[in-house]
Amino acid sequence: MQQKFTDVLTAGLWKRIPPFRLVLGLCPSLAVTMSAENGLGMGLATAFVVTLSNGAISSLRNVIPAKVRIASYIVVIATLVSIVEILMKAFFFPLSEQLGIYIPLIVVNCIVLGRAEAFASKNPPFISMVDGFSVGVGYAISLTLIGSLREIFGAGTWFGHLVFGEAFEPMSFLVSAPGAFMTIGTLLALQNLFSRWRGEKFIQG
Amino acid sequence: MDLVYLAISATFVNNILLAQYLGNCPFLGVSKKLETALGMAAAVIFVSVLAATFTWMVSTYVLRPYGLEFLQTLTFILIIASLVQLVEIIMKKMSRTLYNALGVYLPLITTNCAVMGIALLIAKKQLPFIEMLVFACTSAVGYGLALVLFAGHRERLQISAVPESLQGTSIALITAGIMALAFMGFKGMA
Amino acid sequence: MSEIIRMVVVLSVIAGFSAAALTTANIQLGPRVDAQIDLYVRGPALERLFHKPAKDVLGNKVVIDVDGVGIPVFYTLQDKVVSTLAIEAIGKGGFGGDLKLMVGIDLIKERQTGIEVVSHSETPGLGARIVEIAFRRQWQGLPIDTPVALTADGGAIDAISGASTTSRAAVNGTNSALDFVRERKAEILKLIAER
Amino acid sequence: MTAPILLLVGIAFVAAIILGIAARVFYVEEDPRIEAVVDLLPGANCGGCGQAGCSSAAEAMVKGEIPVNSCVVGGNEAAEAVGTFLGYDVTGAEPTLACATCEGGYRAARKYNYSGLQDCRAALQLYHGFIRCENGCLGMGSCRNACKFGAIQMSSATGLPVFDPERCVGCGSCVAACPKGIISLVGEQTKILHWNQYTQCLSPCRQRCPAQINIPKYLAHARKGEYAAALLTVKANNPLAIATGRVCPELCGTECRRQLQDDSLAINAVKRFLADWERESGERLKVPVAPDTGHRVAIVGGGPSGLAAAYYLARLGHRVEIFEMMPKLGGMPLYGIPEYRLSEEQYNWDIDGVLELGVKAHTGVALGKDITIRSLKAVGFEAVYLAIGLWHGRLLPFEGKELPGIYSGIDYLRRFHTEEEIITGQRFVIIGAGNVAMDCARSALRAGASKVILIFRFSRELMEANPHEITDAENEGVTMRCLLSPVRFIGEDNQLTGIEVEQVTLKANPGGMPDVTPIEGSKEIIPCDVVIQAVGQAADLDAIVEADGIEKTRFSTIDADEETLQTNIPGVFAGGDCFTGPRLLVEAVASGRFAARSIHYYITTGEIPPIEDRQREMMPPAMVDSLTNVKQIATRAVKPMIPVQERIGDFREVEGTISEEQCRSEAGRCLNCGIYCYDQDELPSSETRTATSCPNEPHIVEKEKDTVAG
Repeated sequence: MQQKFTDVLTAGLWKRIPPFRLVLGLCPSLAVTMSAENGLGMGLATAFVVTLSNGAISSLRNVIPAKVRIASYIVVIATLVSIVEILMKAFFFPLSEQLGIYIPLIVVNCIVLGRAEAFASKNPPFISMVDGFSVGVGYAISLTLIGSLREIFGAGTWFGHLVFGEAFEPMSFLVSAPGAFMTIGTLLALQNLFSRWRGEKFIQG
Repeated sequence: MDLVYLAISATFVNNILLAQYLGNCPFLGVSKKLETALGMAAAVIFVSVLAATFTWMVSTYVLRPYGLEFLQTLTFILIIASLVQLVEIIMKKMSRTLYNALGVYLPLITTNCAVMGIALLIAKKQLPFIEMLVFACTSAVGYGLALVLFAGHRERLQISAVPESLQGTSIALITAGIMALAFMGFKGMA
Repeated sequence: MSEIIRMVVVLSVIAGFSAAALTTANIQLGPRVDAQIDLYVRGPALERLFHKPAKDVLGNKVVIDVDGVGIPVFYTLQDKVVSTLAIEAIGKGGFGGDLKLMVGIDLIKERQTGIEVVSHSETPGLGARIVEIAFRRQWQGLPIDTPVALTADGGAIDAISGASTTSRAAVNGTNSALDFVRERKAEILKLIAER
Repeated sequence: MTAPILLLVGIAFVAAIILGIAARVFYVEEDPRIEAVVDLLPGANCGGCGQAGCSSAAEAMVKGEIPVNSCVVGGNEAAEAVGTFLGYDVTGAEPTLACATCEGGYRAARKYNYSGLQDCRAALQLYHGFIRCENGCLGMGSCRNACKFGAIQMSSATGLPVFDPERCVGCGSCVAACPKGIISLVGEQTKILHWNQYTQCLSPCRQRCPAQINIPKYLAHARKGEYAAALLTVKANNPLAIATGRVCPELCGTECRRQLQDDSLAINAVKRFLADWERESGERLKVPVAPDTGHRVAIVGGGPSGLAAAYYLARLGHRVEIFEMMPKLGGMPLYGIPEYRLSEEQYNWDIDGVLELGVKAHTGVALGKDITIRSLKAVGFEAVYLAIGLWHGRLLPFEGKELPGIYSGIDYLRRFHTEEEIITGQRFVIIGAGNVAMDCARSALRAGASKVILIFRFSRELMEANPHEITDAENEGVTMRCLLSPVRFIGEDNQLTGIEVEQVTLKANPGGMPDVTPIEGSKEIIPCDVVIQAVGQAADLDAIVEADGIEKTRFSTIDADEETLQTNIPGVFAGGDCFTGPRLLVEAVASGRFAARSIHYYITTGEIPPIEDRQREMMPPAMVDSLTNVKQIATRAVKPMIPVQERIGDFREVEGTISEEQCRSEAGRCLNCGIYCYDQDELPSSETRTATSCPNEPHIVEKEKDTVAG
């Protein structure tokens, strides 16, 4: 049990860290990572949803008939997402404006549904929540990383603070759409390189 | 004239995939072959219009008049999911050819953020009916366009000498970035 | 058949619970959300229009109902007389969608005090230049009884180069606000007086 | 509070009801395995796998179009679950592994130098690749790059892909990546069901062998001392290795490229060594058998064709029963081939090999008399294979034909293996010059005849028997008299005393046998007391035609479709001599496996798919006319033979088996040919002369581990 707990907890942080190991949830990774702050906010919102939805779905897993499995999961997830939406609006309004429709779109983020299906529907609530938490936090870390890179090099700031001083001419294409694709592409390549260097058998292609 | 602006804006300038980043998971998934990309594009257009119409109706005639906008996310996803599943079931039975060409992509669309995104954008912009139809259709066409163009690139990529670590999703994303760069050029049309 | 019934029941129950949870959340947090929207969305625009801190102005708000849509109107009082109004207006036909504007009107001088952009989704570098002061300054001091228009249409406003669509949307928004004030002035003042 | 709840409950309620009803009304029947796999997949429908959602991904996985680890959501857990499910599937699917057919590699001739993109698919765009051979591997490693499991390495020695069976999961991504289509997924079933195609790399010997044995491969194993693997390669196409190892006329050898400069390989001698190696070890090699499918097949005729069909059908998991009219299984090789060529004791090893797979045999049951096709079908056999052979020896309709002492060749030979009395005599005349005639002549000598004369109405060159049979017969004392035509049989007191013959001349007849013209006044009488006529065989089909309505040809053979062997009655197949007319043992074996293929498809799917690009004739590019850079090595694999003087009066096997050392050196002469290529001496032969093509065949790997290593 202890072993499994640690395994599950750490899995999301490296073994299946989205969106790199688990190439899922790319849309928000691309869309909202203009800055480290946005990335972190989005990541935490997703982490919140995935943790609670894993818990809820795991508790309900024996009640829900197979035919309406996905539909029920979607309803549960959508509810949680709506709550997050309201919470963000009430307490972090500027952030919620920045993230815009990507907050409600957490509903269709494959990570949430994916973890619900792959893990929560087969495991008891507590461990499912641990799994959701782990993957969610992993996702938040990734998004913050992507956001940081794009913000530092694309705008010369990090969480709004100047990094390079005034003289730095930021590569502003990084904060727009093309930069998003390229940053993640490059990070993915680095991760592949690392996996290859470590000699892992399964390489995500 | 406004409708033309709206159409151009939705298809090119604010391309739902390359500028709004919606629907990327299937974008990377089904763009490996031109054939699948075409099927997916057609399915997205079909479902987007259908889903947008239904969600628009619910949003305009139920949610907004009764002040239930906070239920928007929940109702939209529920409607889209059921609608897609229904269409799939019917299509599978009615026409196997149509199902193979189009229907197999339907489940993929349930969780496609592009479809949901279009519905949400329409609700946010509070477009009237005709504009809604044009917007939904042209956004989806923009998605299809990007998908098909990208599939062409990836077919070519398959036989290119790509460094080992960059192979697969990695190079695909970077290529998509370059395409997005090209689509940025459309912004000059504003 | 029993399978279908079970499906229906489970899905309905889950949906019911979800709706209940959401409604509760909405009732509890709704007012706070509204306050946040005023503070962050309209606040900056009001600050600039009224030259006062946002929290001083946000309280001075009345909502006028027009065809089922509530239009918020902010005001300042000078010696207990309503001096300036800020009306939220929708500038239809922007390139990336409608613009949300705040139109300032000095009731004493019967002049416009300027427009502020609350939110827009225009193209950066083109339509987005609508937020630049050089463009918006053109409104200051315009009369409130004649509609504004672009120079191309024989008016006084120079359009942003390369973004006449956006400019025209701003003009349209202004005109709708002016019409609104002209038609509803009595109603507005009455509501303010009631507070 | 109530309004939103009512709204959502309403939507959910309506949606669930519509979906529930629609799912029932519009229900579509599907492969149950697909649904099972869908359940194993996460069902997020994200599209990350490149398929259109989870159900089409499941369908593609079941069909083997995409690897089981395609699901990015499920990750390795889902991959393992699906893999386990599909791998050990109850409906009979079996794991398959990737395998390339090309033998070319570095030795393959090039059309031009290519220095473009290092990818096979790119290289193929330029004049269809730089390798001259259409079927040749380009060696750029697109398959290696496509493999997600690191199971493919490009061999630095040969330039060909090498598959690691431990890592290969049979996902098929390499198959999809290879633009030449030379990689395929091979499992035990596919090997049995496969027939040569023009798109394959086939050495000339492999093209010529009726049973399509992978000769270079078994020779490659043999020269490395991997006899188990070598023999299993033979058995993949021919279960009667002992019998063919002794009596096969080696058609393969006639195409061997070695004979362009020295002797063709003694391929059959190697095969005989391998077969005897197994028999002498006393322990039969295990062959993989598919799980029981429950399908029942009846085979009528326990000869080579029936045995081969039974063997392969049993290996495909079907329940097979053989019905044999003679008291023992074995057919013509048992009753028609004398002991000194193929002893019954030896042949039984082959027959037991078939029976040990669980095949049931009923002997002494004749079709048309004891059973009919209808009765077989009535007791639950889904398919019937008729391999009844040609048991009716033709007799010449001359004057005196009713005299005692005149027998057909089959009639004569059969008696050595039945309870019937053996025909004896002092002076024998044998009519005919086929293998049966030689067998009769040599048997007669052994059975005590003092004088055996063989008469033949054509010239010596036209004798049909295997050349070494003719020389052996002459060495043993058979008198050959060619250009003699029988006229009538002469008898006294109802006792044969001689045969009148006359000399003939031949006139060449383009496109057929020569015309025969008798020479006036050349008649003579050859005194004899037994005449054996080996002038042809036929099947006695009247009973079957009458009972079941099977159609026959004007040659009195069973009429069946060439491509499927199916007769006019669905589910009834015919093959072997009764379909083709008298042919070689190895051809009967081949038709047995071909019938097994048709029957397998017939009983499992209901239809028999045609073989695409089926190789029917020798492929012209394979017919090279000279060898370069090949050292001359004469064959040393001469079979030991017992001296002529010891043979007479003794039915011991005349030919012996070569030694292990001879076997390995003979196998070492193999040039490991492909369509164009062959091993040249300047190449590091120790490297290229290995069975590199596909070590990825499951049972071989297994065997090498536990048999060969020991």
